Amino acid sequence: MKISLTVNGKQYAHEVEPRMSLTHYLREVLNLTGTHIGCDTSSCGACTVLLDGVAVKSCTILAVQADGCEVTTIEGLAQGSDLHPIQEAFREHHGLQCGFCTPGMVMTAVDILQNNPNPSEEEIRHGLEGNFCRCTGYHNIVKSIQHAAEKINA
Amino acid sequence: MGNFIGKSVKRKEDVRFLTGKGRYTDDIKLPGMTHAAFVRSPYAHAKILNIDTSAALRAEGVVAIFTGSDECGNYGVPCGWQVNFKNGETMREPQQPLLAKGKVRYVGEAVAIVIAETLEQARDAAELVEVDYEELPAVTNPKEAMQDGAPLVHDQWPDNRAFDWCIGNDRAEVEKALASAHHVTELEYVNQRLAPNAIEPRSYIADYNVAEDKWTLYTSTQNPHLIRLLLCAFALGIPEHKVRVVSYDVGGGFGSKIFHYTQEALLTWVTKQIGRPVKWTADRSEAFLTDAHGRDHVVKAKMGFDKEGKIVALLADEYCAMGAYLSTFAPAIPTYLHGTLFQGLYTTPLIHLDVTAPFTHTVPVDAYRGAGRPEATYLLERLIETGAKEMGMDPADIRFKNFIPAFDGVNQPGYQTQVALQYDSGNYAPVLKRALEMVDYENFRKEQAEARKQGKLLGIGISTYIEACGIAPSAVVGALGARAGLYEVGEVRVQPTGKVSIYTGSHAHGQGHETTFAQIVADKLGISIEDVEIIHGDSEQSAFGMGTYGSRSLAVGGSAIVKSIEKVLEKGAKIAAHKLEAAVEDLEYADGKWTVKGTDKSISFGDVALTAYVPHDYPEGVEPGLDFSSFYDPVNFTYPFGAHIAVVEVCPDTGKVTLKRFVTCDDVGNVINPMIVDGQVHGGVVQGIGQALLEGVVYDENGQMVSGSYMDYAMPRADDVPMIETDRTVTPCPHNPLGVKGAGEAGTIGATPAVVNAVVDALWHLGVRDIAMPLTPARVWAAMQGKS
Amino acid sequence: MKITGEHQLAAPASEVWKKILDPRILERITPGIKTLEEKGPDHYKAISEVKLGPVKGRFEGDLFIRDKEEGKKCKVVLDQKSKLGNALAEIGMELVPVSERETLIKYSGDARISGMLARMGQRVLGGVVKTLSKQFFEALEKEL
Amino acid sequence: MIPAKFDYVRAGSVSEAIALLDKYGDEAKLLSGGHSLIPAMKLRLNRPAVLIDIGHLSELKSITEEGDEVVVGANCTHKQIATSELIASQASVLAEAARTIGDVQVRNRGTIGGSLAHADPAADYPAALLAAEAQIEVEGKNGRRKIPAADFFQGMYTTALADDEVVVAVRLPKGSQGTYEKFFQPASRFAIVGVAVVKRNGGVQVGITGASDTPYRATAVEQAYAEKGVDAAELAAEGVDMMEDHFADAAYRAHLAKVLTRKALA
Repeated sequence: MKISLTVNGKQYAHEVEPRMSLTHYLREVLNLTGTHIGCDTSSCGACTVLLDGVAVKSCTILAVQADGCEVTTIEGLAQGSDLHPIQEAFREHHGLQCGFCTPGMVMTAVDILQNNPNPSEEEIRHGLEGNFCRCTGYHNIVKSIQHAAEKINA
Repeated sequence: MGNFIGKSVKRKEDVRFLTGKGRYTDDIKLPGMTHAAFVRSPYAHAKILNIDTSAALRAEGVVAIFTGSDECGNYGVPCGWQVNFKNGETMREPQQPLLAKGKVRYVGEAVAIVIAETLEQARDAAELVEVDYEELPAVTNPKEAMQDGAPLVHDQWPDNRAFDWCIGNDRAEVEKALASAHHVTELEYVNQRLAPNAIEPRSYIADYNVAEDKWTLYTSTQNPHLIRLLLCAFALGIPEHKVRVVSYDVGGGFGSKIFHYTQEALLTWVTKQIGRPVKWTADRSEAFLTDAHGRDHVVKAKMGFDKEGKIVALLADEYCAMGAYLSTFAPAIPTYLHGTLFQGLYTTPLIHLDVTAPFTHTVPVDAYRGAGRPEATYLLERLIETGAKEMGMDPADIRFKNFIPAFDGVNQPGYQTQVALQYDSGNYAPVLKRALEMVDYENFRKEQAEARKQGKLLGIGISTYIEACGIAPSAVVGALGARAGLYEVGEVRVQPTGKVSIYTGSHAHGQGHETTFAQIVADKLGISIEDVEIIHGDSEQSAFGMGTYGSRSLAVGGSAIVKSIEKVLEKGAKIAAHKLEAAVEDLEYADGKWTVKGTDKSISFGDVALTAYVPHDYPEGVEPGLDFSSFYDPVNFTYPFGAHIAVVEVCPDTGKVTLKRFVTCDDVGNVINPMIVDGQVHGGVVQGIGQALLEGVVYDENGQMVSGSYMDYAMPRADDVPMIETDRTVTPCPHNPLGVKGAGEAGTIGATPAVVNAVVDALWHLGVRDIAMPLTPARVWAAMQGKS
Repeated sequence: MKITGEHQLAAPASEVWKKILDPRILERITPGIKTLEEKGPDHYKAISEVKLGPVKGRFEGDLFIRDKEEGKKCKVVLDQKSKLGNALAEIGMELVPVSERETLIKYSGDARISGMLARMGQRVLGGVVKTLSKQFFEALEKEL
Repeated sequence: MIPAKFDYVRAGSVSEAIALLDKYGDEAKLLSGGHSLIPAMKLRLNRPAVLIDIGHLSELKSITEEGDEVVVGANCTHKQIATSELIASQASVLAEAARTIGDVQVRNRGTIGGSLAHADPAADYPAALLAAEAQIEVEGKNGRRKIPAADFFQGMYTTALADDEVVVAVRLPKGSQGTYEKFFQPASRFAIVGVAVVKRNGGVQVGITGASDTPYRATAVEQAYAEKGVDAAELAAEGVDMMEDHFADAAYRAHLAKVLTRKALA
């Protein structure tokens, strides 16, 4: 089936099998391998991207469902060599270790701050309920998002 | 010397991860690459009567299908550690076949591999493979596996016993001491089976190049060189110099990616058969079924005290599951990495542990973050805490009473334990004092009493721990049964421009080696951290290596690099002396240059490097080049320690535990990058909390895993945990050049008993003495009703 | 997994017995069963299609009626295989007359499932059995 | 994880979706947000031959007032419901439930229609709909009909929805203000037990999910409330068979039903 969509500002059109997930489309067809797969049950959040501006789990969306949509992945967040303030904050505050859950965490953080520019620690933790990290204990991820919020609001 | 050691330098590796440019194995695509899918056993134990691949072979895109009756069925992966029975007999070691032959022994064991052009086709075809089984009874609990009449995992061993083992003082002597002790605390519990759950599932690509007759294996492993050795010399018997093993970015390991898995060997065999690259990446469901699990001990333990609260004896009997086969490190976990920690931080004069390790109809059990040491700490800390409470003593006081007095390993000798190890250096009281101060222990009891009046259930739990890490001194682990030495390799290649490439045999999968190691090098050489590149994870780049586990990278791998840097500086000094027309003894090295003492005559590191590679004007008898490799084999383990304190609130209506605070004071020796060490502690603590409150692999009575997905296996999320409050003391390791001890596992080891102690503390006045992990609300509530 | 329960029907035991041992009726009232084909005395080839929310699968295998005591009790053994996993259920049924026109069916047994079905379905299996047995008895009532 | 092969059709309207359902019969499944269906298909627990996508139909995406009712389109996402001002002021019990579903990403994508048709016994909406005495509006070949929530949920994953019918909306009586108390299953984030309470005209209406194979109205609690007040919560599990799993046995679920009902009534 033919789909066309915008990913990180670029137009794409491809013939895909209906059963191909959006994650597989990004990874296998567009070679955007920053979006990861960590589970089978829409639980871990490693595959989080923005679909028409909101965070979704791309492993639970078929590529054909994204036809006509706008997708932003981790690769599309930085402006050239300037990291997005959330990426910058993760680096500054050691919000990542192995880096595998990181793209999903960052994309979820974008959604959290879009909806709530000044989240409390509790609101951030609640906002991350759909993302597993096994390395950081979440401590520095939460701190990173707190600092990103300050930076964005400054 | 320099400006980097001890600083929270931001990580060099982060930009690639933050921009989606990490290179994990599943991100790699090779031309002509095929995809593999497995046909897995739905039964925990069954005879394979017949496998019919005919329909699958006809399916679209199928390249090949192999089963246990093909040649690959003759190969298996080895175990890397030998434990002998108490009577001296060698442990029983079944071959762990690449594909099951004749019988399956756990749910998920692979019976066939299907190779196809696309992953979709491989999956579709795998469904068409028809396997006839005759289901047989299964046993998954290690204690039940040892009962008469239990189903046998391997027919040739009629009692399921892989080995038995003991350590410590004479059992009779320990029993006698217990019999005459003032008070004996006894606990029976299960240290439950855990699934490690690195968020990146395991992934492998094997690629055979016919023209060169060479293999490349891309693998999400923690130790590429070790995999190459096991793969070549033991699993397949192929020449090691013809095999390159590459492990770029790895998405977490926690032990589960140490081991040589059957899929690595099988794919390496398959690629040559089909003449094309082949990839397999586990689904999370497959990860639950096939990644080696951790823990799974059934324990009965006694601790005896005198009337002052001094421990007089410790005795434990444990059934420790091995699973259906022996994984790479498996036999070492409940023995040498467990029993040797029974001294803890205490002066216990008499200790005895008896271990029985049975096979069970489950995936193999092996090292998981802490590996044997969390289980030892859990046992000690639950016993001493319970003992204190039963005797009406303060749980903090009783620990102070029993601590081994301070020793630095230089002026005072290391502490000789009753269980084989000699601790390097330790000063235990300050970590607990500091943690108590941080949590304001004095006031907590008042707060707790006040809260109780208002119907709130607050609890505080202490845990102190010691671990043996920096695995490991070859001589020691050799004596303990390791089939290989465990040194590390560090190569320093100074480029002609003075830039430095470091090749390490250890491997980073979240620990930040590219930063920490660069800090050490930049610091010691007095150069910019940007001028240092750390290269790891490729068997053709680093000469050799033992990989990363057991909190060994910095203590062993870092020390190997330091050794090479010393050699670089020693040779560089000769070149500098020649150029400066001075004697080597008259030079001093600082800020990246050699200076003739008392003068302003100097030569920079970069100029010396260039001279070494363009040796026109060069000292006689000195070889060109500036490139050194060192093997560092430590004389002992390192022994980090610490104190963790959890504060919890238990909901009186539902039994739900809320973690209010978690405080740590760890001593990991010298610290190179405090930011990274804190990060390791945070992550470790939360995994430890996971075991206490949430995690556990559950099998049903037929050996089916009923917690095989994130819908049924609970792990900590951001809103399950508070900020972790950390502090440190520093007791340097006396025997490695960096004075470091290791921090990767500390958090996990300390956290679990602290949380359980806190919950029991909250409910002690209701008569609750113990609750089985994980402490689900249902279990806590049942305990509150007197039903535990 | 243990399966136990009871259900009271407004029919004499003899009638209930006749109905539940009639393969045509059994085929009709057992949730999921598509066809029951006689292979021998008290032995049928069963093809079933289970459709329950997220799960839909075709099962094939045998159904045996064992340990029959005319009008009183029997044991139904259902051995089914599918791509999702296999299921083996052995359920004893006992008919206890309550009055001349009422019968209590007591059933108890054990079900073993394997494969993906066991892993993903275990948490809901108890509820599934409940829902299916409800459907079975409702259908049986209609036959009486 | 990759689903088995299927064909994908985008329906241009509800009536087209119904025609397609009729055409493909048993082989077809409707796709809206896909957050219940796609995971099951990836695990190959389900393998429909055709997916009929209605997710983009804007006619099902609105939240409006019609007379005494708030009408929530089937394609409304959980997030839309959790943040709608109309629902907050007229049917807050639904927003309370929506807020607890899954996680941020799931709420951004999952829809109420999909969730209801799926009928997971531990889903959150059923409790709220029972307590609100809502109606589920469905459309099929023979036109539209409204099914009271109490009749809609028939068992585990089993509803009154016929094979050719589409859930088009949920109708809640205005004034369905209430609370939803949920005890999370820590892995799946579904409800071990969830209790919704709507207080109306001096009485209470209580819906309970997660506890049993079917969500239920705790009528015993409702009847006793006038006399006993919050103590009526003790009857929350009366006559109901509780589910069991490794997170909670039957006794604990029954206990939770009482505790949460008490909390929701207070």
